[in-house]
Amino acid sequence: MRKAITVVILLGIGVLFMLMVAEMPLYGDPNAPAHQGIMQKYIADSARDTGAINTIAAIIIDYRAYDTLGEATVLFVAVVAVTAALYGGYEHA
Amino acid sequence: MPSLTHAPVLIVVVLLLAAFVTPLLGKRESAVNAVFLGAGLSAFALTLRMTMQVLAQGTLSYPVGGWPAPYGIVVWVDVFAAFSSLVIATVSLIISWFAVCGPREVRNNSAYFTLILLLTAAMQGMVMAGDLFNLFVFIEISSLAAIAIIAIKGTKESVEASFRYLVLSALGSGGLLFGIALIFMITGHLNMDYIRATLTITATQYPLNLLTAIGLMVVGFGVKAALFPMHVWLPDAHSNAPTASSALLSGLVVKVYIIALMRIAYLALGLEIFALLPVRHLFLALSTGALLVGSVFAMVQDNVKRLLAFSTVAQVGYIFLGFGLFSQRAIEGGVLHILNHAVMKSLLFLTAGVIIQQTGIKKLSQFNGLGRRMPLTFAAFAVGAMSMVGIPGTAGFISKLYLALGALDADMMIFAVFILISSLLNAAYYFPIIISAFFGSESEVAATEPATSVLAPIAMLVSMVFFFGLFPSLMVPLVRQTAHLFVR
Amino acid sequence: MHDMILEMLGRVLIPATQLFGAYILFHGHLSPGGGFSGGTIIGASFIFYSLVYRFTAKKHRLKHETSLLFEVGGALIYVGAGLVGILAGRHFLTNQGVFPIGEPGRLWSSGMILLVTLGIGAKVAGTVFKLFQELLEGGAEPDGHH
Amino acid sequence: MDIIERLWANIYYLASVILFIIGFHTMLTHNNLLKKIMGMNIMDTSLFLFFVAIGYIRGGQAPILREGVVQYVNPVPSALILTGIVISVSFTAFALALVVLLHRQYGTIDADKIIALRSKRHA
Repeated sequence: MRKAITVVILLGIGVLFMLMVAEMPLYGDPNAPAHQGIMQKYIADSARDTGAINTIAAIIIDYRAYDTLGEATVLFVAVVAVTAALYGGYEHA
Repeated sequence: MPSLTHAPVLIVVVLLLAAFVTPLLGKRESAVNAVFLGAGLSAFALTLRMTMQVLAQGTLSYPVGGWPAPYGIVVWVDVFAAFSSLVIATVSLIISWFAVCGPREVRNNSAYFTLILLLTAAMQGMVMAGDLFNLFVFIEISSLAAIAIIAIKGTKESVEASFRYLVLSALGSGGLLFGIALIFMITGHLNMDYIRATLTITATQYPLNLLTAIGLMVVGFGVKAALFPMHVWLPDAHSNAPTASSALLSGLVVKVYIIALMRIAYLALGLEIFALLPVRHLFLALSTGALLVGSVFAMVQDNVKRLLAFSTVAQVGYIFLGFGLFSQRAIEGGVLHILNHAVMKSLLFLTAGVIIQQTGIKKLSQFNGLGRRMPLTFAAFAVGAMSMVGIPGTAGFISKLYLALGALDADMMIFAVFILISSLLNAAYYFPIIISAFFGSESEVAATEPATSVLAPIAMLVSMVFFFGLFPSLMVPLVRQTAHLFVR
Repeated sequence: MHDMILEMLGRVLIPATQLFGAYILFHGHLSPGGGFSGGTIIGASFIFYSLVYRFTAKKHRLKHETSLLFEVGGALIYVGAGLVGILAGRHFLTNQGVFPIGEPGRLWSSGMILLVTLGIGAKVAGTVFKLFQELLEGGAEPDGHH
Repeated sequence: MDIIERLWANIYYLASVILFIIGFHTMLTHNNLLKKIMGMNIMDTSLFLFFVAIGYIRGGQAPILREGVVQYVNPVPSALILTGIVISVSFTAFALALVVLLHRQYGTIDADKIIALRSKRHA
């Protein structure tokens, strides 16, 4: 019974997602909205603005460096959390 | 002074720096406590100053890294953000104070305080984020830290509850990230202002994508904010955590996700889209369910912390109800309830923690007569309970009044009735506790009042309950302007 | 326990892995890679080191404090680099105009990006190793270690 | 059939959506806690695939700036994914630590058995 309900729900989500995929902008289309927004400036200016020719590095550590600080913090949380959960803290160190 | 214009990031950075430094201090407890409280205090001072500035000058926008709006990350502090940030800073400071002075429940305070600092930093960053992905990063930090401060207690129940919380929270995060990906796909922007501007053009082209994105986000935030019926993880998680964690989780963490969701609604999607979709009606239906189910389940609990946790489910319903009714006064009530519930639920959890610590009793049925042994603690508990019920003169009354008036404004009398019913249910489970504690038969438990240093933060919260109940006008400018963000 | 083959392999592979990780770290702004990937590779070399010596010889054991220092040091470098921007009268985490950007394409270029990449590398290496260590030792019953 | 053609053109999106549902299903229905964690990872990975697929532009090269390249792919999703991966790693590590703890305390990693053990203790 529970299995049947799960299957029905998942099928429903699947059909919804499939219709959604059919509606999405086509894969690889240069005119898709995702490529019209902020991307052009990053490609054009990142070397001049940041001195990095790896655009991704320029984005993660310059344009969006605040995100990456958060990312480093997530790792820090994970370490503190794992240590705290397994030992109740750093005391064993 | 340069530092004041940098307040929006400095608040987060100060807390993060303290969190990074704390593990280095190791076992030097007084140093750890000093860093912990010092960071909380400075964050509070910065927040206060920033709120004044927002009230005087209007919205602050801070481009991190100096990159202007669509290219860099912008921290966007409007009145709602300033209000939320002030609530977080105030309540978390008092809870931190309790965590330092109160009974020790965690083997290692240094790791515990680090996690609390990280959690507070993430919440501050979340309510001020002006960028969709930046918001997501802070949500993840806070989710992980929130789970960790439950698991740190180390009992079987707390570990199991935190694992269940982790699984559901990860599901919510998945939904959120999917939603963000869909929105990026159809707009090409991450800055909320620019998303809104682009959506006015592309929304008609990709309606199903947008709809799914909104649905995924509502579910994602709903799981994290314990919106009925996605609240199943909350009672176990909140009732098995250490006292200070319970207060933080019920008082602040759950609400921060509501704030984030509402900020996405008016900043990133725009109120036009929000009004077009049946999201409001969904909120109304679910919050009514939360009000009734939370209250009814709270009535049948015998464990005091579980009762408080179920009551949180109901109170989350009040806040969603305010946004669902969507009239000026209803939103003011919902926003005020974020503050009031944070204060009174922290008060209740802290006093409950003190009672459990002093007597070893968790069961309500064994509370009779304890009130005469610990009059101060139980008086504080009674104040929190009265505020929950909505007795005039306490903070809880004000927000419920605004919500009820807002329901009338929106021509939905029925919800005013629901608020009344829920308040009566609250009375039905809070008053018997107090009555039996003070007037019940003599208890055989040898219970004494805790030390004054433990009672001090609790007294602070009690005074805040009365203060916001008697002088609600203090918060009015912030709350009214916040409501104007939604209803123009 | 001492495993000859593992140890000989380790002698060759560990420095090679570390060198490769350092290369990825230092070229983060020039080629695919950066702090997270480079840090993970260096962290993997620490893990390999632990596996080779199997936690037996106490003198070979990397201390918990060491990985903690890596962690915190990396994070502090990041926040510090951000605060330099504020002290210079600009915004938090400003690169352009605060740090010397240099000529794009050279190794010593891109100012803050290189500095922060190194910080992240240290942090991630510390994290990866510490997570491994905690999960491995936490799995056994606490034997009153240290 | 237009819809089939569009689905075929968007096959990477479709694949990631299917992976998402598989992960979702694994996470909710499996009793083994480790399988739940695997489901979590499948779900996250599907989102990474989705993001990277959004960023692709036909004929585009990796966004390392150099002479003679006309079209680069969109670097933004790749940058975001890095964050996503790190978050996923952190969640997985913490979840594994909790499983270690649960195994130490209950002696099993089966969710049903844990619940049964817990209710027996309460009774």
